[in-house]
Amino acid sequence: MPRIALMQGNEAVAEGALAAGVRFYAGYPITPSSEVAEVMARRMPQVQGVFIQMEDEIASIMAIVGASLAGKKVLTATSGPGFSLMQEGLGYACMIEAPIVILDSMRYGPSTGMPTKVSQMDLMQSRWGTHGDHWLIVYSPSSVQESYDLTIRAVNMAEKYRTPVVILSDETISHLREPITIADVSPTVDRRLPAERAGYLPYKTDATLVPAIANVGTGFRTSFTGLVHSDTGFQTANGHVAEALITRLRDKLLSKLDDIIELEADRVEDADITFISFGITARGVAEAVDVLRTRGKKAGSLRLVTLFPFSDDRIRKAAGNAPTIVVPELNSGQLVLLIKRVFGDSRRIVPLNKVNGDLISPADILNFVAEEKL
Amino acid sequence: MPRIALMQGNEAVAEGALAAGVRFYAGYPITPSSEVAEVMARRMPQVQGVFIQMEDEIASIMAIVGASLAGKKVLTATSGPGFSLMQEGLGYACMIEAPIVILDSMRYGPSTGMPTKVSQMDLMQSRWGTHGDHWLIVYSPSSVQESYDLTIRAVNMAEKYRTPVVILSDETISHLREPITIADVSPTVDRRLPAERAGYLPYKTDATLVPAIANVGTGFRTSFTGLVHSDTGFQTANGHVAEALITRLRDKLLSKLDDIIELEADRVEDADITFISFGITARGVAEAVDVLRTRGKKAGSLRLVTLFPFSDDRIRKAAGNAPTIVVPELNSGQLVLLIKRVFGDSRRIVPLNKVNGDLISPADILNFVAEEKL
Amino acid sequence: MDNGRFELRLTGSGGQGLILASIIVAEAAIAEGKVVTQSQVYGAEARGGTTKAELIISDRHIAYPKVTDPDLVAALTNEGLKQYGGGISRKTVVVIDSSTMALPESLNEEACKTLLALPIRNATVEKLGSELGLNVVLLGIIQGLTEVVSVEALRTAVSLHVKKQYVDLNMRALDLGIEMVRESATTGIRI
Amino acid sequence: MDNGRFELRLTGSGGQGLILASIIVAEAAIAEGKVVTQSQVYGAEARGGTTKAELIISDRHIAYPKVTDPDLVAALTNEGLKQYGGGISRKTVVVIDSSTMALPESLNEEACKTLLALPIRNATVEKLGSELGLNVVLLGIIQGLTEVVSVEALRTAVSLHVKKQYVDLNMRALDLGIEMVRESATTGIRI
Amino acid sequence: MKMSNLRSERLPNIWCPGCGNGIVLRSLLESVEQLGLDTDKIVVVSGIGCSSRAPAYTNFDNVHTLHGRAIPVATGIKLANPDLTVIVLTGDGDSSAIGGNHLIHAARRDVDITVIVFNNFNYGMTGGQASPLTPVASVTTTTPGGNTDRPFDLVNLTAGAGATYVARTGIYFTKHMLDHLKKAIAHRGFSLVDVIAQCPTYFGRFNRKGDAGQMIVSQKDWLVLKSVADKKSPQELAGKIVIGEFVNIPPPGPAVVPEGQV
Amino acid sequence: MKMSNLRSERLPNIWCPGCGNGIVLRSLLESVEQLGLDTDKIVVVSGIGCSSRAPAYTNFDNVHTLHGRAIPVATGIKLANPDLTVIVLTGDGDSSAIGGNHLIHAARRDVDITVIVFNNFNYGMTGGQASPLTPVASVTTTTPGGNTDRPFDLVNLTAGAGATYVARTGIYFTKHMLDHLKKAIAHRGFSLVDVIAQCPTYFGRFNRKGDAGQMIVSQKDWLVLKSVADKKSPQELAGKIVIGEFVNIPPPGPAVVPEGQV
Amino acid sequence: MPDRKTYKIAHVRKWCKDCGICVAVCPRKVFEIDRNDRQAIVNPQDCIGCQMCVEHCPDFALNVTEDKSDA
Amino acid sequence: MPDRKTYKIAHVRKWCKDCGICVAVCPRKVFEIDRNDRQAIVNPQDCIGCQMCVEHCPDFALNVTEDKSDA
Ligand SMILES: Cc1ncc(C[n+]2csc(CCOP(=O)(O)OP(=O)(O)O)c2C)c(N)n1
Ligand SMILES: Cc1ncc(C[n+]2csc(CCOP(=O)(O)OP(=O)(O)O)c2C)c(N)n1
Ligand code: SF4
Ligand code: SF4
Ligand code: SF4
Ligand code: SF4
Ligand code: SF4
Ligand code: SF4
Ligand SMILES: [Mg+2]
Ligand SMILES: [Mg+2]
Repeated sequence: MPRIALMQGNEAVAEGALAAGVRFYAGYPITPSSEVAEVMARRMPQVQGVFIQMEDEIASIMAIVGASLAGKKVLTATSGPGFSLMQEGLGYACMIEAPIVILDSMRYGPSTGMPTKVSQMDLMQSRWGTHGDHWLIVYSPSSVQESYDLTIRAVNMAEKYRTPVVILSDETISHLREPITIADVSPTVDRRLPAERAGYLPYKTDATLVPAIANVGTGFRTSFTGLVHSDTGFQTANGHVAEALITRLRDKLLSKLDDIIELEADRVEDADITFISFGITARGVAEAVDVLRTRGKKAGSLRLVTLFPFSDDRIRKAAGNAPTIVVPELNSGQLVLLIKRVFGDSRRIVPLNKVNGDLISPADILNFVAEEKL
Repeated sequence: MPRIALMQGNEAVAEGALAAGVRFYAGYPITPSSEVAEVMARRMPQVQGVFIQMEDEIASIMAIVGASLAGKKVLTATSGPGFSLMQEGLGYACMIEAPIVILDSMRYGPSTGMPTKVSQMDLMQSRWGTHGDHWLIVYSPSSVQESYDLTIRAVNMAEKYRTPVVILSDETISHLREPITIADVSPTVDRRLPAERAGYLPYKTDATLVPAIANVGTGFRTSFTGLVHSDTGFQTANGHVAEALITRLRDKLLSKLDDIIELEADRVEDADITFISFGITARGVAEAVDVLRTRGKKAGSLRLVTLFPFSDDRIRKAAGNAPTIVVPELNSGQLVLLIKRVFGDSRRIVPLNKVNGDLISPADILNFVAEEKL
Repeated sequence: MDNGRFELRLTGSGGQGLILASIIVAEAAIAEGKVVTQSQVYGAEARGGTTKAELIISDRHIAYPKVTDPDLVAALTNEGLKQYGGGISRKTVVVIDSSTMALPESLNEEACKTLLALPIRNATVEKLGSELGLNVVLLGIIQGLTEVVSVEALRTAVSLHVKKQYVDLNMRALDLGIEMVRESATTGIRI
Repeated sequence: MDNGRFELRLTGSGGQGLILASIIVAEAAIAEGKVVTQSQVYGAEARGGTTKAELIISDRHIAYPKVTDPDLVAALTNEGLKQYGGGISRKTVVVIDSSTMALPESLNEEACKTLLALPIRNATVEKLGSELGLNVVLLGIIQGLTEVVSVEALRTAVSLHVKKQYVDLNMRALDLGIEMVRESATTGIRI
Repeated sequence: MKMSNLRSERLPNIWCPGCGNGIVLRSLLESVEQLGLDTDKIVVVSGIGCSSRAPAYTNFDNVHTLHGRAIPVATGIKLANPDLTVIVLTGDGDSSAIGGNHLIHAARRDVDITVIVFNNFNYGMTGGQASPLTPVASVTTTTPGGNTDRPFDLVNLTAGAGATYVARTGIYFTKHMLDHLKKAIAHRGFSLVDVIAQCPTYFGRFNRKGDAGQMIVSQKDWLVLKSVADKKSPQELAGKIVIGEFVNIPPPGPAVVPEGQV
Repeated sequence: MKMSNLRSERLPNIWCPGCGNGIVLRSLLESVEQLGLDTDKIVVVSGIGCSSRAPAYTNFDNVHTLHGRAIPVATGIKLANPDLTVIVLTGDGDSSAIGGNHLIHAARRDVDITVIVFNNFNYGMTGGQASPLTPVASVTTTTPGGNTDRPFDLVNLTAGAGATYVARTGIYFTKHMLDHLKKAIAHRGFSLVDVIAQCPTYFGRFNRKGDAGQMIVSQKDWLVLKSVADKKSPQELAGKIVIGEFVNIPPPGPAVVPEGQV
Repeated sequence: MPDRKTYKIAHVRKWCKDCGICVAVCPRKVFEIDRNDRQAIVNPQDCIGCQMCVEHCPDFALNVTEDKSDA
Repeated sequence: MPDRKTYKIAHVRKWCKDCGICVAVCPRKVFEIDRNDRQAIVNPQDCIGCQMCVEHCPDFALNVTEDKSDA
């Protein structure tokens, strides 16, 4: 029977991960994500899992990559400064196709900024932080329940597509307590493993474009490298192989957008003004839309649950036809850059930014709409 | 009297830096940037400067930040993997407003990729690699001469605006040898220093929005922190101060676009097809435009010498009115994302990507134009 | 509880157990089938200083999770009230601890629904022997004032958070709070 | 030199000094007021293996800096020619070292302007006592074949790159190369 | 202690009641004063942590850097201007966890900076997690069942890396602390002092070490002077930590900053 | 040596003629064979560098990671599956420069992995720059006037960090190398072997060490067995490097993987 | 005890955090944490000027100087 | 010397890089680098089967086994 529990966002991420089968956690404390480590330190021994506090965030991401190659489902959690340090390892995980999940709980930046204040300033970094062409999945929870659910989904997607998945949360959700419903069992996905040793080519793929790579220690003798590699797993500097690899890494995700992308539209059909937002900001939007509607203003909301891959097409379709689109976010304007690209000149795109460490409240939105005469 | 010398791109960066007054270099070797360090190891002692090989790229960027605070003009050089590791330090330099210059010579990525092959895959990373809202200047040379000249400019801009400046070069330019003209003296800019100790507030700014911070060891007793800080330099969690700081860090660059942005337009006025490109790719474009013109096709080129700040307006204006815009780049499509935003639906924007480790040659462009019937 | 929604803010200094108090009310409310969101402010990374804990209790989904229009604000320090007194309106019941707090200049009966000064700390020390239980006394006061959760639910929630040997003490603390409200109603020690 | 532009490619194995050779030609060309771009291929990060050095010499600005339409390709190893023989056309003079290379199957007189097989290594060892100077002999051959730079400019450029005691040897190497071309012209040992 | 070296306008400091950091800070200010250093030429550099807030209370140039990165910044400053006295104030986590590599490399290079570790056996700032110096069996928020990782011995670590001056002291022993801070700062070359401080809020509370006063006075019991320890058996020293000077190699010549590269 | 453990289809290897890496690789394969390990349960992990290409020539699971990051990956693998024998093959730069922090922390935690350092005193892969193990006065591309930074002594460094097995050997002494690799791999807990290899292409050439054959044979002159060295004075040992076993602390109990956290 | 020195104990109230360290280190029980959890100077006359409290106060809240006022 | 053992030296030409290490380590001068800079086995009959060359060949190019063919 599903049970209801009051949890903090960070706890929900940890419990969601455990429910999804995560049995290895490596991390380094940092506000506002540290509670994930603290919960894992307590919980892992109870489920015969491994908790290890590493010497830094670089070691943390590399340790989960190692554990992932050894067959574990894995998680690490951090915030901006640690996420910056993890970027090289993140690209490595993309390249060798190691299923890993990273929580980045956003705080105010840049640099150490304001460690206990909320922001949504790592949005673009979550897509472009590491060097080189790469693709990954980024989810954005906006509640504690979703922190739990999306973590399960993140783990499953990481396994299914052998890709890093980032959960881009924030200080508010990390520390918010809400009652959540926990199912007895959660749907889990396990990575596909190769059937037999004969003819085993770790990076050879079928139509799914996702390789069935053996876990280390199971007799398949796989070779992993962050260098460009052929189906054999061995390095090559062959341009054709490189192009094929990089293209497959893209297409294995971009060809599965139906499965990966979740957008939540609310009353956009007849809207005159639609808000496009993500994460905690969508909560203020939801309330503001209610109020606007009661005031007779046709408002709607599109919430990006999946931030990346970012599909211009899907967002265009899901957003409805409101002539005015407002993009509220807790940064100086990042999502709005993408939204502008999506809609070209066809709509009026209005950024609404707050960078003082507080949330965008329903009142902020209502005032903005009034002031800007939207 | 100006002299002419045959130099590699990397050597030109090192010599340009020396000409600009750089007297401190800290770095960690990595292909294809290592020659910068090697030249500096030889040259620095000759000019009473400091060369130090650090234990990694994190230490390298932090060491140049330290030396910069002590009053030196500074440089480090790296490539993708090292640039990823420098991201946290880069954000710190943005926040404390330390003038530093970083060369990122792009190789094929992600991860270790193909170390000796060219790419332009770190474009978006150069803007968004570190966490938190931040702004910086990114220049892109397309020749050895420009490697020299832009390095001087980068150093000057870093000093003038107290900001990190990234020189986004690539493997080809780094290793290309071309004759360059070297002036006897180059125009140099020195950071503004505070006049007197009385009433000294390190982060208080005038209309320039650039603070006149004292170098350490000069009796002003400055306090630096990557936390949000007030004019005093001391940390605060005050939301108003945070907002003012982050906004000033933006505006100190965005209000000086005339000084910072350089775009090179070639025959765009009457063009039917305009190529927008940067760095080494612009060289192939230049030749292709010549050929197209000789064939009677009205082609033009816009080369982004300054990549960031990225001004939609300026690019829109500089690009002319060609109905078709082709964006060739050595990645899976990064600049084209920005160009799409700039032009909305008003033009046909066509990406031309090459991701096999080779350059986009004039023939590639001509073939593309033919095949796509542009 | 306007249209099925109740917004509570507790403020004071770190270590007074206000966050825990808000969690206990949250759990009691959940046990009664309510929806809640609980949050708090973190100061600079170092400890001490002023804190605030917030709780919204509602019959239905709560979109924006932070208190904007509090039904009850309870402050245990002047600094807390100063920093986190925002949003107090004619609908707000304000409780202050008269044992440690001066009468707030900025606040008066006009600015809120009720302004109640109770000697919370003194009463706690006097009746329970020490400051331990201060936050549970406050819980009693909240219950007494608002009945946003039932006493039974609150008792259960409290007992889930304390060691066996302290259950009794805490039940007495709860009762003390409820009693203080009752008394204040009869004696009318409103400001 | 078509319309004031000359494209040169040298290929062989690491350590033969081909990159240096291309740089020397570049410097000689610059001294004569030309514009150049010189580049090379790097193999995997480890050493050895096949290399290529490229040089474009032009009267005016060079846009695209890599060789696409070579005027001269000189190969010192079969592997080099195989990997980097691309772009050879009817305008290309191809030189191979007949002392170490087999006659390339893919290439014939038809496919290029001239196909010249010279015993470069053998001649070097024989006349100069060792392989040292092989790349300078090649420089002489290039000069002799194309006169893209003057002998004097080349001599100066070479001497800037060698220690005093080796200047003589290198001048002899240069002469040897030039001589080999002259001889081949008279003896006609074209393939 | 000269109050002018303290930014008293910024007091009270942000540390918890009874936190040991202020005691180390005081000792630092005292040592700088006693050494007669030119206060215009002192730069105090720190990373991130409670302890790393200390420099901002000094009236010297001070640089609060990133977590673990004080040492490379200090290295940059020192090499850029060898006239300066460069002092790093850092935590046990800052210096030995995320900053461990910079620590050993600075020791190896023998760059002339002084590193003062405010060692409270845990990560105070982030809420009391284990650090690489947390003793075995100690309870922290990330070792709820007691720490099972072995800690570093900072003295052995930095000595093994080539440090030319290494000492350990404790905040109870203010005279001892002052003496060793002075010697470290005066040392030409890399110097480190491991100062046993205290975090009553987390480490003390989780491990039932009593209140701040009890914690500090208890140092008398579990810190042993090296001169005394040298005469004791390992069994007698079990559970104790030895304080004193462990490495003190005078610089070979006049040059103390790595010069060849300079 | 069993050829089946070598991926002979990938030969010739990418290393330069005379590079010492192949000799260490052979010794590793030999030691694994002599120890009778289950080759399905061996994972070889490396960072980036010439030496870090070695794992790809073994017919075991192998993971070529990032520069300096082999050890945390190996740690993750070992903790995730303690049945595996996890061996890190790394360069002097990979392990002691960018990877230095992971090295000391693995030693501290005593995680049961074996680290084999292919020590050629420079960064081979990037063209012969100095590493933290480059001897003083040696010429490299970043120390054109001779190195002035002091090198680490890997034995002291890892012993200081708490390693329970540390040895040093040289590629000339193939028997000695094999013995110590075997002991290291068999050791329960963290073990490290510093193998003096050679890079004739850069370090040898820049420092006029002769050709590959001369370089290898010369190890007879400048490597000294610990048993012999113990009887010599520091002066007699000047310019020499001592090889042998330096630390060998048997594990305390049955548990070798840090367990409390596990 | 005519020649016994006496000492002035200065306490900066606004910097003091009532941590009790001075209470613990003072050999003469000069300080106390009172029933309001506040540091109090209860036996100033017993002070022997040893500076233990000054050197151990983490908040720079104490200063002990010889009292020369009667001299 | 009727009972002196003889050895077969197998050399994998395509793996050998002619580095000369075998030449340097062989106690019996079995190998040589010839005038074409190539490794050559010149005195196979002198081999004593010490394995020095095998263990020091970085390229796995040598194998020395006892020659039992006459036995
Ligand atoms: C890159 C990065 N990772 C993590 C953190 C979070 N963090 C801040 S301080 C700290 C530990 C501080 O411990 P220590 O150095 O011992 O200082 P203390 O607070 O105990 O004085 C951590 C993990 C950070 N700020 N940056
Ligand atoms: C983050 C990062 N920085 C730098 C490099 C470049 N790099 C590759 S290998 C190497 C040094 C290798 O030296 P060592 O570990 O001694 O190995 P060797 O090649 O000598 O065997 C460097 C600096 C890199 N790949 N990644
Ligand atoms: S948390 Fe610990 S270390 Fe930090 S200020 Fe408080 S007592 Fe000091
Ligand atoms: S460069 Fe040095 S280490 Fe690398 S393969 Fe060549 S000889 Fe070996
Ligand atoms: S030690 Fe200082 S801060 Fe603590 S109680 Fe005494 S005077 Fe106050
Ligand atoms: S100086 Fe000594 S005796 Fe006097 S109050 Fe302070 S600690 Fe007590
Ligand atoms: S040692 Fe091996 S690779 Fe070197 S020459 Fe001899 S057989 Fe060839
Ligand atoms: S086995 Fe010994 S004697 Fe025989 S060839 Fe090899 S090294 Fe020489
Ligand atoms: Mg600490
Ligand atoms: Mg090396």
